[in-house]
Amino acid sequence: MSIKVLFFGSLKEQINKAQVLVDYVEPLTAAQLWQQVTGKEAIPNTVRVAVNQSYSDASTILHEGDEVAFFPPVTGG
Amino acid sequence: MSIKVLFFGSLKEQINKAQVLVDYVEPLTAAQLWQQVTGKEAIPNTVRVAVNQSYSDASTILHEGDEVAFFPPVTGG
Amino acid sequence: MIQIKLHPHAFDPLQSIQTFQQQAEFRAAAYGANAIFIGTMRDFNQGDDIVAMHLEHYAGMTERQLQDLTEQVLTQYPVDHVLIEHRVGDIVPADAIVVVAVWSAHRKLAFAACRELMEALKRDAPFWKHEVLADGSRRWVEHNTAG
Amino acid sequence: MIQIKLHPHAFDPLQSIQTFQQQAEFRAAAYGANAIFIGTMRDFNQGDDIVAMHLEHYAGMTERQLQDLTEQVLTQYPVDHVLIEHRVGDIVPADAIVVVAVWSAHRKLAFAACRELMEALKRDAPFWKHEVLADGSRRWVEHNTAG
Repeated sequence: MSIKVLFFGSLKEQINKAQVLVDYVEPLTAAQLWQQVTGKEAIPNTVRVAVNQSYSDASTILHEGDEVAFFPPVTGG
Repeated sequence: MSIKVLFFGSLKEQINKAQVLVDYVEPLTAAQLWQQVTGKEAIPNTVRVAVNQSYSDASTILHEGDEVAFFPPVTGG
Repeated sequence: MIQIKLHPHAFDPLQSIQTFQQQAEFRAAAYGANAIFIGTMRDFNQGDDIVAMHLEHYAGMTERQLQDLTEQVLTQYPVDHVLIEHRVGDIVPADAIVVVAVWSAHRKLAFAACRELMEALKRDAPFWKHEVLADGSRRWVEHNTAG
Repeated sequence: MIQIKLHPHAFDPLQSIQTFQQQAEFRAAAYGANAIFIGTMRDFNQGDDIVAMHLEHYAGMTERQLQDLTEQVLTQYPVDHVLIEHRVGDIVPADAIVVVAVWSAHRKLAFAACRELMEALKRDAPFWKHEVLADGSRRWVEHNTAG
């Protein structure tokens, strides 16, 4: 089983990835997933985290099959 | 020359007049006009005064040809 | 632009807004933010069923007062355009009573101007509502609530 | 009713409101107060001419988040109906981006709910604007201003 990771907006261009599948190895937090996928240290303050399409945070424990998204401040409306 | 006096809303019904023409005798304030036309003492706090279609008050000095209106709180919108 | 209009017959406020936007002076890509308030006649008030209403107004002063209060609000909330239309005469529930629409480059300003215009209209525009209740009796609405 | 819709193509927000009001559940004589905000694409931003824009969104989360933030706002501002429609994809200046419309018996509540919904949408709904400038360069809009 794996975890689907999505990037949006300017972050998608910085990371140069829109979507990645990573193998799930428990226990795994959103912060650890970010390090694993981006090679960067902590999640920047401006980056928002969503797990299964709901706002979440860096310390959230992930599970098999989760969809995790990282994105910059939203600019709709 | 005369002054045109108008009443609106519930006040029109209480006074039982919509429009009156009164002879102008200077000097005349809106408060004196009110007494003359209605037979009542002071203008009640809730009654608003307009002179020549602009909000005014009891102490306003009137002139020949003025249009003076007395009305209750407005309820538009 | 400031555009003020009284309607002696039923009007469609959405149509009024669309017509306003079709004018040559209206440059749609300039504004970004459009705040609108539409007031409609309800079929109840203060616990009673209302079947009809007469909207009395002070002809002449009404137009002048709406213009004055709009200019006053614009000194504090300088939006680009203001449209105000208000019904007068005999109306029935679900009829539109008033539309206030403003256009600005800025959302905060648009919201604030629209709300202030409605408050000023409710407080100072010389209209009086005379309600007809379900039992045929009539009564004057005594005062507007602050918004 | 809470009605939320994303538009992949140009839409007319006034038509959306009219269509909303034609539903069986919509009883026009019940509300009295209808507050609306319409956001439109401007042809300028931060001093530059903007010729086009791509509105990226997180499909799935967007709809869910708009529903969640609406339910959240309704706990504090219990209006009767909420309509939210938002454009996605490639847009040009003067195109409608968003409409938020609320209906209530009370003017103050309608204004407040409309404003709060717009603020919540601007803060939390997962959309990202990618602007195309007059010289052909592109840039992401970095953040929304608080309203």
